[in-house]
Amino acid sequence: MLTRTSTTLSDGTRIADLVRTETREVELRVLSDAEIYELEMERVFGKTWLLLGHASEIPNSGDFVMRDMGNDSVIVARDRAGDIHVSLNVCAHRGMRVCLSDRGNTQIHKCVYHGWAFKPNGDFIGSPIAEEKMHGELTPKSELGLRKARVHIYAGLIFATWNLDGPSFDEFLGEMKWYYDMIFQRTAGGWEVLGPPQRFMVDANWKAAGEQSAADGFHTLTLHRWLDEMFGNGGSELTSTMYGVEVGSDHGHALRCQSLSKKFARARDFDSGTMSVEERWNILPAPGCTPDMLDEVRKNLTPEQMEQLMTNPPQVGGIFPNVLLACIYAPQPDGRILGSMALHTYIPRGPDRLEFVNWVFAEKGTSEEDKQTMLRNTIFMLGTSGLVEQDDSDTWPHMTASARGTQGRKMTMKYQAINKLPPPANWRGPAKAYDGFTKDDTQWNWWMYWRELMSIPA
Amino acid sequence: MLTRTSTTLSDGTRIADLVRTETREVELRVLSDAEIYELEMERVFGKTWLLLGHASEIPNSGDFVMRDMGNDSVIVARDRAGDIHVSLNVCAHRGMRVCLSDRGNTQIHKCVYHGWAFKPNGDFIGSPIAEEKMHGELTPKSELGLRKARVHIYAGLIFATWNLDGPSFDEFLGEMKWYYDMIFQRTAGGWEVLGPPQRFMVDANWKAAGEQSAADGFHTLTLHRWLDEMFGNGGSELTSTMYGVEVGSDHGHALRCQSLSKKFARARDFDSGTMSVEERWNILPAPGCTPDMLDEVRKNLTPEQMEQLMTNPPQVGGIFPNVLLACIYAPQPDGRILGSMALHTYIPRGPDRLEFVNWVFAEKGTSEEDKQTMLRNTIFMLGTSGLVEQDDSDTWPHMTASARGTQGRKMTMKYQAINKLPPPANWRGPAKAYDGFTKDDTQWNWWMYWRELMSIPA
Amino acid sequence: MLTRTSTTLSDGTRIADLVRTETREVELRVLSDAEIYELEMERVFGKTWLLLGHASEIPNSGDFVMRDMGNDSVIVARDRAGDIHVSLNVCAHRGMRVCLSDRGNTQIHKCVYHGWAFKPNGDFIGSPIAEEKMHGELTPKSELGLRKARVHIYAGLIFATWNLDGPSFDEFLGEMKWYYDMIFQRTAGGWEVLGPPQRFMVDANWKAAGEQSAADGFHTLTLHRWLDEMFGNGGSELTSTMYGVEVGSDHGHALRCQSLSKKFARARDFDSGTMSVEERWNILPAPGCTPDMLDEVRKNLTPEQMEQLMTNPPQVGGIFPNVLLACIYAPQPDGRILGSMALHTYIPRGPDRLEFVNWVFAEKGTSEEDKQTMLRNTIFMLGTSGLVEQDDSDTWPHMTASARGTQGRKMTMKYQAINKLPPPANWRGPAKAYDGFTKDDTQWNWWMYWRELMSIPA
Amino acid sequence: MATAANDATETQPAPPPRRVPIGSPLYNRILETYYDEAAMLDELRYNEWIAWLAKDLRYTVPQRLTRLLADHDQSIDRSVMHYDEDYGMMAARARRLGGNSAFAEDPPSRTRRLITNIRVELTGTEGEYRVLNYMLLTRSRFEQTRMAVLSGERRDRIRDLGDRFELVEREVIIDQSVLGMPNLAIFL
Amino acid sequence: MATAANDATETQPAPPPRRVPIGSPLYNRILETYYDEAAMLDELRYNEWIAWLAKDLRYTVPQRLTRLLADHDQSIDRSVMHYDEDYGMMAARARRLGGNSAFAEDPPSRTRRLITNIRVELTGTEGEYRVLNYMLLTRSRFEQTRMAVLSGERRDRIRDLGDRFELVEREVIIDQSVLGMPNLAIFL
Amino acid sequence: MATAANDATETQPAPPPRRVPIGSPLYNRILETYYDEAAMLDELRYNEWIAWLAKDLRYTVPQRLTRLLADHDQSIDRSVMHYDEDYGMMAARARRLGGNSAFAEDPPSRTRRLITNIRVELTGTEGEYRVLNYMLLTRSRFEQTRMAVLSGERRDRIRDLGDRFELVEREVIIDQSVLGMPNLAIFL
Ligand code: FES
Ligand code: FES
Ligand code: FES
Ligand SMILES: [Fe+3]
Ligand SMILES: [Fe+3]
Ligand SMILES: [Fe+3]
Repeated sequence: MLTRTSTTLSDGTRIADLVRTETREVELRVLSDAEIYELEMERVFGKTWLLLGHASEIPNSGDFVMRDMGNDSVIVARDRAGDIHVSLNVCAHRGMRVCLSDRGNTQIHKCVYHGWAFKPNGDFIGSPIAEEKMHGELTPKSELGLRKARVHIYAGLIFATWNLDGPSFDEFLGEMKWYYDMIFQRTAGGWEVLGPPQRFMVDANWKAAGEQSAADGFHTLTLHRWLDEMFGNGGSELTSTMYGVEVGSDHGHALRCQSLSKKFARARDFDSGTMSVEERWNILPAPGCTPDMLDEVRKNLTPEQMEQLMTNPPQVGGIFPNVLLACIYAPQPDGRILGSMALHTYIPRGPDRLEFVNWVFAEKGTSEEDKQTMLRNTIFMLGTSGLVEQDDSDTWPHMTASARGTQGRKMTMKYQAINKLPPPANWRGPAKAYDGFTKDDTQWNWWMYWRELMSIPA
Repeated sequence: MLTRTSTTLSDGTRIADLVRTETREVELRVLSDAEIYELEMERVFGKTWLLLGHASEIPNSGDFVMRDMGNDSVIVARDRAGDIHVSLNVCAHRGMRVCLSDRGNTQIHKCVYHGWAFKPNGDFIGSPIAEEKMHGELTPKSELGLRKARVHIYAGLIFATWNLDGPSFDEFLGEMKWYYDMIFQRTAGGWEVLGPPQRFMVDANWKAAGEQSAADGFHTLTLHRWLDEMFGNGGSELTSTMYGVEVGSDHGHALRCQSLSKKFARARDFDSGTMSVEERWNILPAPGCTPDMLDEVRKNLTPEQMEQLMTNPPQVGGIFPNVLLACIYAPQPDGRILGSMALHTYIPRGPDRLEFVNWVFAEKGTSEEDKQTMLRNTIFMLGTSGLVEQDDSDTWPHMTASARGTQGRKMTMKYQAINKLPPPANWRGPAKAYDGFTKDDTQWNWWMYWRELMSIPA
Repeated sequence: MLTRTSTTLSDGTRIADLVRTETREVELRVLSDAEIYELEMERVFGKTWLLLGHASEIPNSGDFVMRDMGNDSVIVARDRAGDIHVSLNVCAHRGMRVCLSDRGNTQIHKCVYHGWAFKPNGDFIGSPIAEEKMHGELTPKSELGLRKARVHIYAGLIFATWNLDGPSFDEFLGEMKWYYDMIFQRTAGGWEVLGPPQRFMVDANWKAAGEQSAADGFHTLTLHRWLDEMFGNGGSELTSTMYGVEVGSDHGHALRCQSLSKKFARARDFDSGTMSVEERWNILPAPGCTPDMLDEVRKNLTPEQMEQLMTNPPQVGGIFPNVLLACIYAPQPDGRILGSMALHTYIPRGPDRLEFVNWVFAEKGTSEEDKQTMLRNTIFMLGTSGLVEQDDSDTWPHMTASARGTQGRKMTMKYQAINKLPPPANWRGPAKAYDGFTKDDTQWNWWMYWRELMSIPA
Repeated sequence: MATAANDATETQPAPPPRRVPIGSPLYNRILETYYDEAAMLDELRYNEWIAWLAKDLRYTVPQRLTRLLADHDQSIDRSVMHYDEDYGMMAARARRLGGNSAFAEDPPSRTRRLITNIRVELTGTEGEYRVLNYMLLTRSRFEQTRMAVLSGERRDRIRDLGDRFELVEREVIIDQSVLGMPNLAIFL
Repeated sequence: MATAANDATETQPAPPPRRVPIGSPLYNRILETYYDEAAMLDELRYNEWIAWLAKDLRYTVPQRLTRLLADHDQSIDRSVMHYDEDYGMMAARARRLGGNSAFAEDPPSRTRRLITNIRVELTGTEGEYRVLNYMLLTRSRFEQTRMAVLSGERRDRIRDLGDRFELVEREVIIDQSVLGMPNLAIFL
Repeated sequence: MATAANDATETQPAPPPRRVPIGSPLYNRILETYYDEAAMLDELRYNEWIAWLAKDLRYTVPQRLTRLLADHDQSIDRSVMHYDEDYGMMAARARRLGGNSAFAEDPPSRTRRLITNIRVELTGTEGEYRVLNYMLLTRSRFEQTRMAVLSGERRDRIRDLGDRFELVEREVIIDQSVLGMPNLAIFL
């Protein structure tokens, strides 16, 4: 076991050396090593902002869901004032799990062991037989509540962190917020969750999924080549989706932007520079939006974002460390293009297990019928039975198994496909933008941030 | 891995600091930490007296049962002289488990691997093809036996320890023996086991159960509140059972004594000070006893113990580190009160698993019919399907899971409900006696002794 | 975790002290300790030659089988030139398992994740969309292949090692090769595998099986005494098989040679010194051979080996660290004696798990019908359902469980039955030969070599 | 220790009991009853389940001991059992489970009782049948991803009430000597 | 969040549906159909399996939530499900699995679907039957020595086509709130 | 290496065999036989079990290999099998198990063989039937709290002797490529 200030592993390896900056390699042992895993729980999951769900899951006072921050269970609850709180689901008395159900509604979270009671915000209410003061007098009541995490609601998404004095959520997103806003904040209503997330267990290290979420576009060509066999016409389709612009940041966030003109016949001329935003919007509004929403969207986005949205909108990517997001355009028989969105988190459950959590979203105000269509489209492709992602979840365990081998763990993961093109022409957005064929840069940025966090003594 | 003399964990934490004496808190990590668990196997289970069963389980020469001392299997066997021996169930030759069945009768424990044979007392008999001396000549035959534990039979209960030169069993019980004698030694015949113990596995650290056995009276009010809902009349009953006298010692042993006058209508006046022992005994003899046994009991107990038994007898509690005992009064339609007793041990099976072993006892000489009644009453409440204890065994795993969390393990268990009442008036017994509403003192003593043992290099 | 140069365990124990040379004892903890296990993966399985299969399993160009070297998966494949190669089954790109099926035929091993492709010899072919150079330019293509092990084919048996500069395979076998040649190299055709090996999982440390393979003859008398009860006449038969000559070497290899004259009535006079090799061969040819093959065998063996083969041929034994071999003579109704051979490897799957791999062989050229007879005879006795070995595989887990106990792990395995007879008279072979009743010497040699390897910093 | 409760269950020298043939109307009715019973328990319909218990019920779950083959008749132990109940006790248990504070099963486990290998025999008593059946119980609590699995044989006696049956006797022979669950708060 | 999709499945105050008796010719034909179906899936005969799906099929696998007993009716959630398919989607899935690059199942899992506790009821529609059945699915991939085990109830509606049946509706109530497999690339 | 022993078991272009309908008297008798067989093995009544084996028995347990879908017909390997026995060998095995020193099963495992999905077909031979059935085997030894679970299909041929059947052929297709038990000292 390492001390909290270690910068080397107990076999003498410098943690920073696990990521070899000169050759852009990462030692495979990071996918299996128990010591590294424990450090990650402190230095990554104990420090960064973590996605826990969406405000629409707990719309009413007293509503709660039970979620996980790293390997800790937390209660995500809404209080009478409408504020959302995140509390460690560990009774301040003797450590019993206070909340035992996946979701529900209560103003009093009462521990079944000895009856200590807590508010939705985690505050201690009291213990049974008040006159006996079974909570004693050594610790003031104000300190007997559940441990509270720092919360930030971003576009309805509930993020929390144990890092009370660390960077703000906006600092955390950094320049990338410009792009995320385009997805999450474009409408006044925002997204709403369509139901409790799918959950399933994968025998793999969380980083096998995590590093992929940092915009690994290349694997689609091989691992998901059925897409081409089933929907394409001989291989050219998938290859064309390899092109686009990847954006990433020093914080490991990443997104892939894809050209609408290449993806949709009707948007063929969007890049010509001759069409107004209005013209384009009427032909192809943002997914989940209807033509009449243009003004609303314009209110929420800058002209540059608007232009970006109508040419190269971000489609898929991740938020460091363990979030994947995927926007889905679903063309309908009536010519409309419905849009849904899926968010995943990969919850670490040990060095070689992760829990895959999959939320599906629709823009608020979407008709019930359209919601159902989008939902079915989405789970057809993503999550438990999703035709795309069932291949991914069978892959990560093999990588993890390789990393358990004594020789295998000495091998490396390589990120040597480097984008050498000039930045995309007339690019409107901030952060690092990589043009052309999908390369390894954004994934490499992901590892570099992991390295940075892991090298900082807690 | 720590050396045998470590007083700090490998992350630098002083073991003694895990138990915070100033605020009466225990770090939750003690319920999940693998290093602490390994130390416990040496410093707690390798050092203290451990309960293995009862002499009535192996009444005849050659009878044996296979049991566990910490994480080691042992053979508990009776030899021709009638003495009971405890031997490590590990063949001196190559480490094969010698005894493979839960119980049986044999004068020769023969290892199935290469045929080395041992006596019920563990002594080496020989190996096949004697003339070939397959056991060699480097080690004398006298040293080729199974490793022997030190044994003490207390009121038929079989205790053993690996600490050959440590405290005697009586020193181990210390002042608390005065109370235990009242339960275990009051009759000439003593208790007898009604059958092999129930055994089942709980995914929890053994201390989650262990600390509770040190007389956690308070949890009954909440976790077992069904008792009130089903048998009580609105909550007052259970609360009243919270009152009594808890006795405990520096060695972590603990018992809860309950007033007969409060528990039984017919004993309403027992505390009045006006009734003789005889009068009271005739109204309500000790559980398992009949009125005619008064003289016998008087022979075994001092007048002070006798008085205690007729006013505030000990009813439930534990013996450090992993024994729980519960006395059960079962009023019968014919007015008699049958008494049975259950003893549990919580066998450590890893940092997050314990095996629950549950023996049921009746006073020797009880009629077969009464035994059956008592037995059914007992397993209705305790053990595998026991309505009370099924709630406990579903609780401990949650505490253990909390302690696995990276944030959770930093939380503490609190024992801050401190008894401030003066010692009970006219208390006859030794040790520390705490009057009134159940508090945390005896459990805290349990942890302090755990701390003491864990801080001593092996 | 230990550094690669440690010569002590982290609790301060000198690794060399685990094997106590003065008293010929081995600490039982070696069967359960996770730290020792990890060291073994480097210092034993990372250093010695390991058996992976037989050339007859992959007769054609492109044929491959997936096998294990220690805890690493490898691809064993034949290239167009007919050469056999062993490559680490870990993709050079991101560590995915490249080969996913137990066997097959392909000239291109293509990773399903991103499509990197490799030749049967492990060389890198390329990655999809060649013009994008997705494998980058930081590492030359010549270094992007799968990691290659050093291969040696001995009598068709495929051995490999990660120790590229270590001893040659012949040095590894050393003097013992003289005996192995008698089994493996006596005919021109050699042995051929009868099918894919049986595989099953045993909850035991690999060394529980490994040390037994170093010619533990003694256990048969007790653990396999059913042989006597079913086939013998009162115990004398099995005891007689305890006599023979055990040969062993400093490298832990071991074989038991058994006298033909004692085993077969028809060979009663083979030791008389009066019969020529021809005479004896016609009465009892080597197992798997027919009388007409004498000249062929004579061509492959020296006269001394020939003489040995006709008097005391090696029958059962092991190759360090994890191979067991057993020759089976199966007398037929028509008077012929069919001979088959089984080889096992015990693959380490964690400190307390091993995978038992069992190949069955016949001499090439054996008729299909005879092969089937031999095969059925063999699996009747050995492997998954083998009447002999099912007892062994139920024994090793108990030893491993003993070694997990805190007291149990302090016990020792003893090898104190020392052969004191003079070397066998007129012995023709090299290495150490121990005459008479089976003793512990060869097993002790096995441990001494384990000790030697484990004491060398990697 | 009381050992009289042990007995040899595997070898009965008694004349073979007469079988209720598979496919007979009686057998088929019993099969329906057993499938319905499993659904009651798996769906927490405790009131319905209690209604199928006879007032003179005996419900037991003996312990299993690991014994040498020579002592195999001692491998089922009927002294201290996991369950040893009459009708009233079972009803009380069910009442508790349906209440507000049976925390051992609140939240409830997700269970499934797969019933197979059902064999029916006549008993000495008119209208009462012995029903031997295998049960595979699966149980999942909270976020557990490895389901607890318990197999066993239920040796029942049921009584034909004309329009339905009732359970008079159940003995469940479970296949573990150390039960792999933290409790038997559920019924077998 | 859409909560209308939750419902109370355990307590139906409706009049009890009429049962198709065990042992009746209809029941027996259905039993054969179910055993044959299991074999099709376990032997990867996807084309045959697709042939038994009705063109108006609805195939769903709801989520299970851990809820307090008081909210037990919310323990089955039919909003975001694990599967929610029509005939075309299932056919596309099967086509993919039979192709060359469905890596989630290539090499294929070794599976076994043990079908028990089959109960059949009439529906309001002539020739359509409700078939409740328990399934124990075992799944082993690669060198796994601990098989993945999943139990559940399939609540089906089938249609009698005279010479065979077709599956019109299937809802699979699985017994885990966190599925213990890396995917449901196989059909339940 | 001998590869001729591999074959394609999943796809048989032959005309479909005629089925013995579920619910027919013959099917029901067979069902009884299979339930009784399971009980014999689970209760260690080896003599009775041997009595149901035909003198011309062939009893095999092939290996399973993990192969790509394209090579799925090679996933059952009948060269080196886990069991490949005739009557005499099975009888010898049973004799050993019933003796005093078959330590692999002394103390005996607690086992349960749940038999489901039984389908019966006519064979070309009068009075002989093909019986396909699924088996879930559970096995618990010593204090193990996680039961070993093995599923598979038994592909049998049985012969009607009038008052009883005998087992002429059994091939057990197990669902693991690396068997998760330390031996197959028990019969499937
Ligand atoms: S642990 Fe929560 S009240 Fe005691
Ligand atoms: S291990 Fe017990 S006799 Fe050899
Ligand atoms: S991991 Fe093999 S190609 Fe990427
Ligand atoms: Fe993907
Ligand atoms: Fe309690
Ligand atoms: Fe052996």
